[in-house]
Amino acid sequence: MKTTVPVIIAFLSGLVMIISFFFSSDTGFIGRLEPEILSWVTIVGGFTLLLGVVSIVRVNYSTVKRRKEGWGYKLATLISVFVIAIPAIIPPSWSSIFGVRPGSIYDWLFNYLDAPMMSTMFAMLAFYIASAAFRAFRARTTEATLLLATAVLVMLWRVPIGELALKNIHPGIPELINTYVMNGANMAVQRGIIIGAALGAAAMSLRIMLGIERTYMGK
Amino acid sequence: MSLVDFLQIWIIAFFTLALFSFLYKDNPFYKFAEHIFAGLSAGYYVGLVWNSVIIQQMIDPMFDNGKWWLVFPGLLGVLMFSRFTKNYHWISRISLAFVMGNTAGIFLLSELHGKVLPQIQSTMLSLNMNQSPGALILSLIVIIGVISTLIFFYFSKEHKGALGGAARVGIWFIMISFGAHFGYTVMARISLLIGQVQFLIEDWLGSIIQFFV
Amino acid sequence: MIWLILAYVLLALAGIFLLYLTFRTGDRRFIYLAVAFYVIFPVLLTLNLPTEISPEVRQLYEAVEALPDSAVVMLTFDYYASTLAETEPMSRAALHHLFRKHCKIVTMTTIPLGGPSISERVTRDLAEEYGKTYGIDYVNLGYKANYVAVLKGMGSSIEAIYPTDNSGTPLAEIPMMSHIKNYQDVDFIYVVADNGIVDYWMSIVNAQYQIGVGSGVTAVMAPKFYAYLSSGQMTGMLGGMKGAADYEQLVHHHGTATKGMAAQSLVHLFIILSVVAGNIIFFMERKKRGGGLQR
Amino acid sequence: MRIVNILKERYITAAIFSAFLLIIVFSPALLADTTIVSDDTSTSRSAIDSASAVITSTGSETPEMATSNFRTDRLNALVFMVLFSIVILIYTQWAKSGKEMFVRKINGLDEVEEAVGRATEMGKPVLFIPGLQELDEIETIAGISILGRVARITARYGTPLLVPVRYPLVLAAGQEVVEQAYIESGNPDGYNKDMVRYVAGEQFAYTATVNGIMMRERPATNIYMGAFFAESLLLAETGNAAGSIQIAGTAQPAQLPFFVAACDYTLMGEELYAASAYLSREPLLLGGLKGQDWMKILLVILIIVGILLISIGYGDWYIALFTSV
Repeated sequence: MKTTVPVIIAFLSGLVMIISFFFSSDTGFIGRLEPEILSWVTIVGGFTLLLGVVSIVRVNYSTVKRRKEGWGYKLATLISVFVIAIPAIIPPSWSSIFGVRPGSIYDWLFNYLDAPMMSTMFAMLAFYIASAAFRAFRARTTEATLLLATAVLVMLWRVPIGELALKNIHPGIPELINTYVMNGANMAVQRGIIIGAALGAAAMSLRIMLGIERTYMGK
Repeated sequence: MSLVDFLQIWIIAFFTLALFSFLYKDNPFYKFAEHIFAGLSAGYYVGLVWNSVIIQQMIDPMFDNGKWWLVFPGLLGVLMFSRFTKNYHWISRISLAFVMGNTAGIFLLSELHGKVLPQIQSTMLSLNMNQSPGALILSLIVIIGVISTLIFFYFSKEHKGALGGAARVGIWFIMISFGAHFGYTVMARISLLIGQVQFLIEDWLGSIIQFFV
Repeated sequence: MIWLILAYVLLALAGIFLLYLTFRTGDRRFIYLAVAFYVIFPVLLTLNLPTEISPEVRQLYEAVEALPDSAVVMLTFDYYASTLAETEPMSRAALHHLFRKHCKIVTMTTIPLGGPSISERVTRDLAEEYGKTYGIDYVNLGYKANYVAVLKGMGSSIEAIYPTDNSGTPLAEIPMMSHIKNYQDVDFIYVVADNGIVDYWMSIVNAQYQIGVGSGVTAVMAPKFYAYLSSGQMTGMLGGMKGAADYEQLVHHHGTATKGMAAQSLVHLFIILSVVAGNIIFFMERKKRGGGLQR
Repeated sequence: MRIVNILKERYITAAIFSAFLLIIVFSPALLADTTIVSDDTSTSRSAIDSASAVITSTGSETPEMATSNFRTDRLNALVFMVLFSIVILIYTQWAKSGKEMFVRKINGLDEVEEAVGRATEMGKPVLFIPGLQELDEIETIAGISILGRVARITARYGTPLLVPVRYPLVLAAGQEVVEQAYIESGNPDGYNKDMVRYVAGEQFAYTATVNGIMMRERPATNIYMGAFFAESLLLAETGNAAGSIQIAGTAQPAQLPFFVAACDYTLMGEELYAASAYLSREPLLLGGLKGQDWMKILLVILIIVGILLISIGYGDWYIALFTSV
């Protein structure tokens, strides 16, 4: 019961998608069923987003309650969850600062706090890539040498000053890089990787549909 | 510049600098900003799901168009939360299985039909001699690259002899591709820093200058 | 000219000096300082360097150019706020191009964290500039969960997935959507993304519904998509900030990407310098140790 | 409940699945709406193209009829899917029944053993990171199964083991695997629940903490096996700075360059899955791997045949067989 029902549901819902693929779109029953089921999936999928919110509130609440180390910061997290969430679920008909439209508290908090912070977190990687280039990227083996040489070439090619320098050596170099490195060797390898990964993903999907693979159920 | 704009810019600047201060070393400002960030990101989902899923996809169609059956996906969604209970966590598997099964059904075909078929089709390039040498070389590079990469990731035989040679060629191709990846990625990382610096200099410093002038 | 060369020499010397300090003290913060310096310096000067337009960027531009006037284009905002610096210029350049061509634009997003807010902000900004009306010239569908189901579902009915637009107006009440029912009514899909979603625009939407898909992607992902460009599944690509800058040039609207290319140049050159310097040190040390590499 | 019990037998489910596929194959004949239109040889490149021409032409004339049509133009996808499914299922079945299956030794695996040995000599810990994804990701599963192997070696030598994780489910699975390894190696007292610990949920908070661990505890060996994203560089660079031996494995192509450059050994892409199948001998992993290998060889042969045919100028019909619509 605890695993059989989910397995049957997974099988049937996957089946509908496969059948609908092989019949032209408005095929009677299946044609009407498919969009309906997909809209259900998007609804259920929406709820999974809330699981993370529940987890974060639970974890932080227990830290704050027990006054564990750093509970002040966790309290800040908890407060910010509610500060952005509560105005968002109040209907905007009360006041334009509620809801999620432009001009609401929700939109303001996202655009002026969350978004810049997200950008900053990733912007720090620029510093790390430079220090890694200096300290970690060594031509230890033939393979690493090949990697570094291509990397340097591509770096030059991607920026205006570098492109100019390459062109000064020979005007055809940038085009050669584009044709034989990016669209040649690189493309071929990416294609090989895409084919391999697609076979892997398809095999995984097959196993999920047939209930052979149940890791997602915590098994 | 109005006072509101001015304050907004300063708030962004404060949090940006607080996070950047981590580069020097870990400090309370960084920690504070990081925790606010975590909270806001989580809270954002509540507003999103409430409006775009619960209201727009369920409540509105149910009451305006009489689609009462949308209760069922809502129920499936709520059942997800049973995973936080001790004895009934298995119920959440039903909802999960519904989503996973659908996705698997779409993937099984889209990966084979939308990726493998077109990709192998476009690898079947002509090696006919009556094309330009440039095109012929490119075709050769692509064919050898794809086949040797596939062989490198073939695990059912030892890489010895001809197979070993092909795998060796494969690894060289792979390294060139990784080099291209690395060279390209540098640009991605720097772009993000440029974005933040553009803000700090143009908006934030600009606001200070405007304030005094 | 002489001043320019002198400036480069000075910049290079500064970089070498900071690398030397890093090597001596082992403190990587000197490198951070160098990176900050090379980014801030060009941003202060606002240099505009011309770039050679990449062929895949031109391909996308021409694909959009070839669309009939008032064609329906779906523009996606599949990116998080973390990569705004790379992707927002692409969206903006695309909107300049599409609005100028009087295309009907349908925007959507598959990103839960921020997608709807970003698409709302950017499209409204540009629509104002071109005097376009919401609901007649462009529509923002917003976000729905589970991108696989969203991409597949819009093939049979957009309304099944998006009963309303982002702000809650039923699609039936939006004039522009009256003749846009599913992918068959869409002429081109312009994906701007910072994650693997682009793969599914190819493997589900392009493969099963035969609509042209062009993309603007971050530089991290661009190398992979040469495979789709070459198989004809993808019609043109903007790769990273360089791609965005090229597109800005093509639509004659210099935005933040074009401005950023000067800083990009300097930091790229510095990183190349770091790789070279690091390897010189490596080989010198190895020689000192007697050629042994075994560790 | 009877039906449920029958369906429990997965192979019966598989059989039903195959039967269904067969029905689809024959359904064009059963439905029989499709009238065969004579081949317009001047324009159509191939049989497949003309088949799609049938669909479109009937579609434009009689839409009602076309609506119940089987997509004959997608027959190639159907054949491919059926073949693929059969191959994967057969290999999985063989693996389950204990049939001997050869998987070549993955080069990096010896290195893992050696690197753990070095940590033992130096009396320093081994750091293992099973990636930054949830347990439903196949890369994480592969990482966890390699963790089991590593834990067995550290249990044997009594080397300290550190496993910081990002998700609760990975935490539970990791603890179970490590404990099992210590018990099986006859060193149950060596196991400590804090070996596998939850660090933080947010990507960069997690990375910052792990970097802190690297600098403080100075592990002699860092092993990264699983799904990694932008943090790959931060981890590998910090580990490099701390002077650790590093072995990495991930299937994220965008992150591999950083691991290849900064680590001493890297398992690339599918090598990660192969390594975990090799080590665990888990039938599911092994069967999938062998089945995919079989498909790869088939694809290589198909490609070569295509190249030969097109080079001598008789390949158009063949290439058209692979058109996806």
